[in-house]
Amino acid sequence: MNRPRLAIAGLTACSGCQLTLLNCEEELAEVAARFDLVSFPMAESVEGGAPFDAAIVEGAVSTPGDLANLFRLRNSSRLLVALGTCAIFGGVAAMNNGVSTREELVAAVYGDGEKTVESFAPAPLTNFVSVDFSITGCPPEKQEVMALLCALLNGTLPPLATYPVCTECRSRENLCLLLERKELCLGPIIQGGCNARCPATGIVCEGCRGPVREANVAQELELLLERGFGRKEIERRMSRFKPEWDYGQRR
Amino acid sequence: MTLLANHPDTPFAAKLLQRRQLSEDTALFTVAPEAAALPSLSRFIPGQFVQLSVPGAGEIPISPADLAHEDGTVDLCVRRVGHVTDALHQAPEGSTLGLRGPFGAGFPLAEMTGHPVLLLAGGLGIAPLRSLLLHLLQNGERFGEITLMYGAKKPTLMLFREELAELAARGGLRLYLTVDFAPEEPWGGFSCAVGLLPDLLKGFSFDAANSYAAICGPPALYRCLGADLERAGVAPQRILLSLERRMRCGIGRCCHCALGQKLCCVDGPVFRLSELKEIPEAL
Amino acid sequence: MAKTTLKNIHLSHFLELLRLFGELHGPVLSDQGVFSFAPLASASDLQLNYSRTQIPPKKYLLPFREEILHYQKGAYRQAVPYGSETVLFGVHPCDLDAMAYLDRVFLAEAADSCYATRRANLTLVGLSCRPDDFCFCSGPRESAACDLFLQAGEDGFSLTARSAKGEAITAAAADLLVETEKEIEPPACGSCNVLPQDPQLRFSAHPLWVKFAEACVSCGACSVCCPTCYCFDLREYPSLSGGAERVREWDNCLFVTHGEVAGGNFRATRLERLRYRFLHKYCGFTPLTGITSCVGCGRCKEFCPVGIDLRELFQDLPLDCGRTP
Amino acid sequence: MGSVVELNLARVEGHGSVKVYRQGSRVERVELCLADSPRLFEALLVGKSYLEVPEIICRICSLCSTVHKVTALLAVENAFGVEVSWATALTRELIMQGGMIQDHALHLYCLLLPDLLGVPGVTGLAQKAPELLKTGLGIKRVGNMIQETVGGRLIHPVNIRLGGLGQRVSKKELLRLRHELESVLPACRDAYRLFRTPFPFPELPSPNALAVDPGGDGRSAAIRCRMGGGESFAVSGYREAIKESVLPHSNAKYSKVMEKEATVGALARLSLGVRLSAQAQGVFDEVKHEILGRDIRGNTLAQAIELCDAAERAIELIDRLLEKGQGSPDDVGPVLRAGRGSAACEAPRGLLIHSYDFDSDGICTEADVVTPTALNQGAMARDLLALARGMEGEETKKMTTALERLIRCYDPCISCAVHVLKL
Ligand SMILES: Cc1cc2nc3c(=O)[nH]c(=O)nc-3n(C[C@H](O)[C@H](O)[C@H](O)COP(=O)(O)OP(=O)(O)OC[C@H]3O[C@@H](n4cnc5c(N)ncnc54)[C@H](O)[C@@H]3O)c2cc1C
Ligand code: SF4
Ligand code: SF4
Ligand code: SF4
Repeated sequence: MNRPRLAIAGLTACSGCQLTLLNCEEELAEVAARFDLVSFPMAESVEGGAPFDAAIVEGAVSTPGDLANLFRLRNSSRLLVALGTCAIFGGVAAMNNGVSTREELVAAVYGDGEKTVESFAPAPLTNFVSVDFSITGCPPEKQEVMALLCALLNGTLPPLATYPVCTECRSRENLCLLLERKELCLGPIIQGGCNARCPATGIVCEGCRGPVREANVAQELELLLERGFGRKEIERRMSRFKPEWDYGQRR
Repeated sequence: MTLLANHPDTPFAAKLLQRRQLSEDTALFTVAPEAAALPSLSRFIPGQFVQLSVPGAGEIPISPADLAHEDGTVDLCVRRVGHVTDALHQAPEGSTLGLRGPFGAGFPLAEMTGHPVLLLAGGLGIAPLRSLLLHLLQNGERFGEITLMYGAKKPTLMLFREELAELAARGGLRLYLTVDFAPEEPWGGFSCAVGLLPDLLKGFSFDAANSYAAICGPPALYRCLGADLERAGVAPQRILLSLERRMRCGIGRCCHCALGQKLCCVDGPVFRLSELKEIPEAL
Repeated sequence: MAKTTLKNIHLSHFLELLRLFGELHGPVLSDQGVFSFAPLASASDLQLNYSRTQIPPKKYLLPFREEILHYQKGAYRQAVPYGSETVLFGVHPCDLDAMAYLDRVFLAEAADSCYATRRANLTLVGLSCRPDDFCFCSGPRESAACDLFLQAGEDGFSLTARSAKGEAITAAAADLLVETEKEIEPPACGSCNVLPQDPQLRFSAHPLWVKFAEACVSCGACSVCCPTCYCFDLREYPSLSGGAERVREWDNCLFVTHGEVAGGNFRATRLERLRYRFLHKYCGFTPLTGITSCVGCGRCKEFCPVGIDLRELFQDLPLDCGRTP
Repeated sequence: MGSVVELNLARVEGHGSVKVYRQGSRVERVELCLADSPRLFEALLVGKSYLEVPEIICRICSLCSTVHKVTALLAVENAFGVEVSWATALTRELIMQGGMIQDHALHLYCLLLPDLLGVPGVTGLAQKAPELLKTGLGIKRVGNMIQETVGGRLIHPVNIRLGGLGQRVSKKELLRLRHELESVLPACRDAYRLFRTPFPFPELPSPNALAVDPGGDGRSAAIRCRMGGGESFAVSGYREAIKESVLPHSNAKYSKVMEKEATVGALARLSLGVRLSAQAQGVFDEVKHEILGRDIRGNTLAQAIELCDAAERAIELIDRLLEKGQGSPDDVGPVLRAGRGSAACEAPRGLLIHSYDFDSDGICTEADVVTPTALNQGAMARDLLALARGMEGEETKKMTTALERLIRCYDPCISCAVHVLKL
C-alpha cells in the first residue's frame, strides 16, 4: 500500500492542534506506519522534501516567515488542510483589544526600542491561499483529526458534523445554561462536533470552534442582551476566536 | 439478545468491473453485484434508482443509465461532484462497492405504451433517460415516435454522443442536440444547435395531445420546460419529471427527500407535473 | 370490573421485581438538574412527579449516534446493536404514543433491524401524568402503547396489563397487588389534543412564519427533544486499518444541509425549513399522511431558546376542550 | 574567515534556531533564537475581564495549558482574595499532575528518545523500538486521561474555573483514573533506567537552580521562590528579583534572576530537594549522584523520576478525594477590587509566574507572565556557548547535533516563551 506523504506544520499558534495528533496515543504508531510523515518538525527532525499529498497546517499567518512557509506548503501539496481555529479564523492571537493597533501591541510587549518584530495581525490561511478542507476547534477534537487521516488514507476527506453545539448539548441531556441559568453561552451559533464539551461540565460554550454555517448571529445577540449582558461584553466574548463577526447576520 | 433480520440498509457487495470516462467529470461505471443481489437488482424499471456505496466514503442514490443486463451487471453514469462521487472516481477497477435497490417509482411504462414519447435531458439528466430511451427503442414496436432533445453546457460535456447518433442513424429515434455555449474553435463530427433546451422545443412540432414527455436535468430546467410542454398541449399528467433530492436511506425513513407530503425516494423520483403543481416547493 | 391495585408502600418492592425483566430505567434528576431517563440505581432516585424529560425515550430505540453498518474485507455487515433487556418505568402517555408512532415508521415493511432489536428488548411501563403549562395533550389518560400502565391515585396505582409481558409482570407481582372495587379515577380532562393540520397552512403567507424564521437560531433543540422526530443522517468513516463504519445520527430539518443537493437547496431559507417541520409534524408524510405526529408533550416549547411555538399558527381556535374529538 | 552555522530546532515545541558564529574553527558567539511569531498575549489581555483572563491566557501553549490556566486562576484569586475549598485545590493539583505526566512522557519518549536511539523521530521509533514507544504513549495517555476527565477538554481545560469547578469528578471516574494510573506506575518507576545515560558532552557549567519554595500547604499558591545558592524572594516581589531584557535575535527575552542565569525545571526541583513520593524517592536515592551538582544533562533523568512521582502523587490525590468526599462544587464569586494578583507554580518545565493588575470593575489593566523557557534562556545560551567552545575543531555536523541535543535537555517550550514576554 502506498503511504500518503504528509507535511504537518505550525504557523502562529500554540501547537495544540499538532499536539492533538500526538495525543492520539492509541493510533500514533499506526499513523506513523501508514503515512510517510515527510515533514513534521514537532516530532521528526529529518525533513523530507516536496511534494506532499496533504499539508496539514496549524496556526494563523502573522509573519513574513509564516507566509513563506504557507506558500511553500501550498505549492508543494495536493491538498491543504487548515487545522484548528487559528488557521481557519485567526484564533485567540487575532483577537484585538479593540483599542490598540498592531504596532502598539508589539510596542507594548517588546518596548519601542531597537527590536523590530516583523509581524502583522494574525490572519486565517484562506486570506492567502486556497484551502481544501478545514478541521475546526481550539484545539480540534482527536476523533476529527483521526477521521481526517483515515479519510486521506482512503483517498477522501471526512464528512464532519455541521450542526451547532446545542444539538449535541441537548442530546447529552445537559442543562441549558443559556435558557435555565441565563449565562453567556454561544452554543447556538457555534459549530458543533465537540460533543458539547463545555456545557457538559456546566460551563458555557466559549465558541472555540467558530461560527456554524447558518449562525443566526443577530438573534443570539438579542438573546444575550435580553439576559442582561452588555453589548461590549458579548462582542468581546464572540471575538475571542474570530475577530470579525457580522452582528446583523440572520441566516 | 435477539438479533432480528438484516438491516435494510445493508448493501450487497458489488465489484467495479469497468470505468469508462465520458467527459472531464463524468464516467460510466459497470458494476457487478454479488449473486444474492441479482433477484432484486436485475429487475429495475427505467427511472428507478439504486443506492451505491463506496466503502469508506458513503452511499449515494444513482439511477442506472442502462437497462438491466443479462449478466446482472449495472451501468451507472456518475458525475464527480463531492465526497462519495470523488471516492468512486478514484476507485480502481476491481474494487469492491456496495449496491442495494432498486428503489422508487420508475417511469409508468405500461401506461406509455402506444404513445409517442419526447425525452428532454439536460446535462447529466441523460443518465436515467438513456435507460428509458433504450427501453423504448428495444420495444420500439410498442411505442409511438421517439424523440430525444439533449442539451449540454458545451460539446465536450455531451455524453453518449456517438452512441446516440448511431441510434438515430438506425432510425426510430429523432435526435436533437444543443449546447449552451459554442466553443471558440470549431468542433467537428456532429451537428448541434447552440442555445438552451427550451429553444429547441420552441420550433418543434409534434403530436402533443397524444404524447408523453420525460424530463430529467437541473432544477431550473423543470420550471420552464414543464410550462412550455403544457402550453404546447401535452397533458400535465403525461409530463414526467425525474427529481433529485438529498437521500440517505432510500426507503422513506431519513426524511431528507420530502417534497410536500411526498417522499422522493418512495413516491418518486419520477413524478407527474400534475402532482407537482399541487406542491409549492417541489420545483 | 375489579381493578388490580398497587399500594404506594409496595412500590419499591414492585420496582425490585421489575428488575427481573431487565435493567430498570426510569425518570431521574441528573446532577445538573435535568429530568432524564436513566438506569435506576435505587428506587429513591425515581422522580415519580417529573414533568417531562429533556430527551424523550426515543433514545432507547434510536440512539443519537450509532454504528449501523460495518465494512470489513469486502462486505458490509450489520453492526450488532448494543443494549439488552430493559424495563423503562414511568413513561407518560404522550411518550408512549410517540413510540407507537416511531414503531409505525421503523417497523413498517423492511423493518429497521437495529430499531426492531431494541424495541423487542424494551418493556414499557407507563405512568399517568399531571399536565403542566407546557403540555397540550388530551390530559392525563391512558395509553395502550405499553406493556403495563400505572394510573396513579391517592395511595396507590391501578394497573392495566397491555401485553403478554405486562401480564407476566402482574402475575409475578401478584403478592404485591390487591383487587379493589373502586377504580382509581384519572383527574378530569383539562386540555385538548393536537389535531392534524391543513397542509396548506405551510404555504400560507402567515406573518408568524416570518417572525419565527427571524428568531429561530437553528439550534435543533426542538427536534432533538421531540419524541417523534426521527430524521437521520448517515455518514461513513473509514478506519486506519481499511475497514469502515457507517454511522446513523439524528438529523434535523432545520439545518441548512437537510435539503441540499449538488448545485442547490430545496429548502434554502430558514422560513422554508420551519414550514417543512410544521408539515411533517402536523400533516405527516407518505404512508402516514394525515396523521399528526405531535403528541403534545410540550418539549419543543419548553426547550426552544427563543420561545417558538408552532401551535400559535393554528391558534385561531382557542386551545380548550371545544376541539377534543 | 568568519562563518555562521544555523541549526533549526526540531522535536521541540515551537520554532527556534541556533546560530554559531565562527572564525575558522574558533567559536566567537552563539545565538539562540526563539523564533515563534509573537502573539502578544499580555497586550491582548488588557481590557479583558478577570473571568476571561485565564480562558485566554491558557492558549499561550498547548503542552502547558493546564498549568497556565491554574496559575492564572491562582493569580486572579490572589488579586481578589478568593479562597477555594480543599477539594477544588486537590482537584487542581490532580490535573496538574496529569499535565506533568503527559508532558514528561511526551518529551522523554517521543522527542528525546529518538536522540538516544539515533533515529529522527516518532516514525523511526515506531520501527526501531515499538515497545518503548508503546510504553511511553501508554504513560502519556494516562496523563491525558486525567487532564481530559478533570478538565473537560484535554488541551485548554474548561472545568477548572475561578473559585471552583464546573463539575466534580465523579467517584466512578476517579476510580477509573486510579486504575489506569496503577497500570502505568511500574513503567513510570522504571523509566529512569532508560534516561540515565547522559549525552557524552564535555562538562558544562553547573546550573543555578530556581523553583518555588515547597513550603506551602499545597492548598494555597506558593509564597516564595528559592535558589540553589540559598537566595529567595517572595512571589509578589518577583519583578524586583527577575530582570528581563530584550535580545535583538530572539523573540523571547533574556532574564537574570537575582543577578544569575537561573535554571528551572525538573533538575532544579530535585536539586532543591522537593518532597518526593515513596517510590520516586527510592529511585532518587539510588541515582542522586547523577543529579545533584550535575549539569543540565541531569534534567532528563530528573524528569523520569518526576514521572514516577507525578503518577504516585496523582494516586494519592485521588485517594484523598475519594476518602473525604468532595462536597458540592463551590463557586466563590470574587469581591471585585482594584489591585494586583500574582501566583507561581511549578510547570513541567519549571517555574511559571503569572501576575495581573485589575481595576475595580475587574478589567485587566496589566498582565505579565514569566515562563520557564524564558527563565532558562540565559542558561541555555551560556551552555550552548560552552558546549560549542568545548567542541571547537570537531566536525560541524557533530557539533550541531550536540547543540540540538543540549537544547532538548532543557525541554524548551518556545510558544510559551515567546508569546508572553513583557518589558
Ligand atoms: C434519484 C436520484 C438519482 C440520481 N442519479 C444520478 C446519476 O445517475 N448520476 C449522478 O452522477 N448523480 C445522480 N444523482 C445525484 C447524486 O446522488 C449526487 O450527486 C450525489 O449524492 C452526491 O454525493 P457526493 O457525496 O459525491 O457529494 P457530497 O459531497 O455529499 O455533496 C455534493 C452535493 O450533493 C449534495 N448531496 C449529498 N448527498 C446527496 C444525496 N444523497 N442526494 C442528493 N444530493 C446529495 C450535497 O448536499 C452537496 O450539495 C441522483 C440523485 C437522485 C436523488
Ligand atoms: S447550554 Fe449552550 S450549547 Fe447547550 S443547549 Fe444551551 S445554549 Fe446550547
Ligand atoms: S462547547 Fe464550545 S468552547 Fe467548548 S469545546 Fe465545544 S465549541 Fe469549544
Ligand atoms: S412537536 Fe413539540 S410538542 Fe409535539 S411531540 Fe414534538 S416536541 Fe412534543
